[in-house]
Amino acid sequence: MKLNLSVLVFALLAALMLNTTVMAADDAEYKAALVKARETLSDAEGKVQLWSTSEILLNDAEEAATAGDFELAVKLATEAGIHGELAVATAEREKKTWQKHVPK
Amino acid sequence: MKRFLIACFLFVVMTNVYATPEQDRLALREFFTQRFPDLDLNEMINGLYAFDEGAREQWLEMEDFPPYEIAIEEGEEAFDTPFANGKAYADCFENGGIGIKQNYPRFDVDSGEIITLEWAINQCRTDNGEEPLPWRTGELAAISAYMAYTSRGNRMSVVIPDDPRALEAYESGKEYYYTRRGQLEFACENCHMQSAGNLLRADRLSGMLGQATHWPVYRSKWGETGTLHKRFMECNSQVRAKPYEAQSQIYRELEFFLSYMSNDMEMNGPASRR
Amino acid sequence: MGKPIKIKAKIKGDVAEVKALMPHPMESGARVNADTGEKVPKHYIQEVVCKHNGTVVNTAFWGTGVSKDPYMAFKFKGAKSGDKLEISWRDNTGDTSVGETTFK
Amino acid sequence: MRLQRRTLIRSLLTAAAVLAVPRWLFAARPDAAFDADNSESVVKDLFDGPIVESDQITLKVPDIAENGAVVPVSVKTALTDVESISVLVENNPTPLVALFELSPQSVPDISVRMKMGESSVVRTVVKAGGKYYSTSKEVKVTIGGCGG
Repeated sequence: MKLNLSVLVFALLAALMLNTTVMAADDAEYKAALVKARETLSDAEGKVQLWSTSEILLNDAEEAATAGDFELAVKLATEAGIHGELAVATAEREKKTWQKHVPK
Repeated sequence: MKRFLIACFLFVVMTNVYATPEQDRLALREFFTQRFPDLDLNEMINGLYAFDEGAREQWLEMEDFPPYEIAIEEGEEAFDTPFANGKAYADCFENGGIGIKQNYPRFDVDSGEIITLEWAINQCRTDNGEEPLPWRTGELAAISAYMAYTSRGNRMSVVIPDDPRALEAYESGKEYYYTRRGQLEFACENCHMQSAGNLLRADRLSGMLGQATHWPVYRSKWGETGTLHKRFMECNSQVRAKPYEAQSQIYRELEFFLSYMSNDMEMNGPASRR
Repeated sequence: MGKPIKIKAKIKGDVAEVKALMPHPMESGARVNADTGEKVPKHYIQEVVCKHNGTVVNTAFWGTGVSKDPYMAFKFKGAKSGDKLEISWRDNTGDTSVGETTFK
Repeated sequence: MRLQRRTLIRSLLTAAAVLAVPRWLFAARPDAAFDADNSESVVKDLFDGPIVESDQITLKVPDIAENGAVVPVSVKTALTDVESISVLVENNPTPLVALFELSPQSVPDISVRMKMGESSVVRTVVKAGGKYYSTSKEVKVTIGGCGG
């Protein structure tokens, strides 16, 4: 029982350490997320479908990065990218369907 | 079989893509006749007040001395004030700029641009060596309000000339109107056709017919008189789509389409709205 | 000097009907400027005086609860064609404006 | 020093101008009542007598306000010798909206547009023949008019 507990504690500690190594985002990771987000967003913009939310997220991401919180910055930039992807999906679906709503 | 398929294809193409603007307009009127069998469609120039008796009463009380009269007066004064070079707005427009709003937006064959009234006012300024005015409120909206006022009672008569670029602009505006967008995925159509006359939370939604006849508008929410493109931006923001700039190409195309849909309806700008 | 007051006045039977519109921001002091995040200082009309041929027919005292670009309407007896009507206001900053019309 | 003297002269002139006005117009703006943050204080500051409900007053306000920033209100009354009409929005940060002082020449029928921050009772108090009469109505507000 006693042995079991120390194994558990050890495992927990190890997991925690591993976790921090994996999660600790840095500037490079943020920049990469940013580039990716910008790409999808410009795709969305080209399809006349940008959301008003994306820019706010990117601004918040920039703010977090400046403050050194890269983990949050990556999260926000990724979120902005997802908004872009969803907008592109809307654009592609609507391109095929909008005509159906025009009264004939 | 092959011939039948081609015929089918042609039929689909002709009915879908090549519906003429005039067919669109008549179909739209038919749509609203079906939706509101008891409503005189001409009432739709009054937006939500065509549907809501309580709101209509308050609106009529506002019309007793509407706050847009401030803009009309300021606009008239600005309109009559000559530029530094001695010319004036009246020199830039047909009929001296009086009673012409129903012809806007118009397609300019030379430049291929959609010319809205506001666009033309600023073009008049820059042609005469003056700085352009900000698009959404203030002096430009006031001048537009004055010009709209002199056009009251005329019928909207937007012309789409026989030019592929003009038709393309119209189609582009039409696609914008019917395309869902923004985080909330609403098309203009969702609110102003499907849900016209219904309540969206506390807002009674106006219908698409007549949406272009009464601008600029003194909106109580704004506390000032603003242009149609200011409202476009607001609509886009409300569905969490990134708004375009006032007088951007896409908004001018949208206004072109929207105005054509209101063709033959009475001009009643400027107006007051909640 | 504030913006001029707009007045519509007409005589119906023996009663004069007056309507006035006064361009004024009517800032309550509670509104926050979206750009600066600061409160917009109070700026509102406190007193409106209406005179018929130089004699005061009524005085309106206002708080911050009157709408932007205020509107008021009132009636009085004893006016005839050719009579003068004058309306003036004073706001909390000491600014004033005046409008005048003649009964038809 | 000079500035002070000028200020003094100006106040004297103002005083002289005020004295030239007939007695019934003399009342200055009741600033305290306008600044009061609850209708009880307004009533205490403004009305030095009992207020009775009256069906002789017509208060016209919408049941549901289109926009709290602009709510049309009209008050008229069949009462005679009307000296003043006041309008209060009980739930506004400062309830007293307007106080109209009427000369004998006036017809007691006034309109104004007002702001309402939220749904509230709108009350009007009419002073006629030295007595106070009142009526009220509930107004629902869906878009508040405060801060906007």
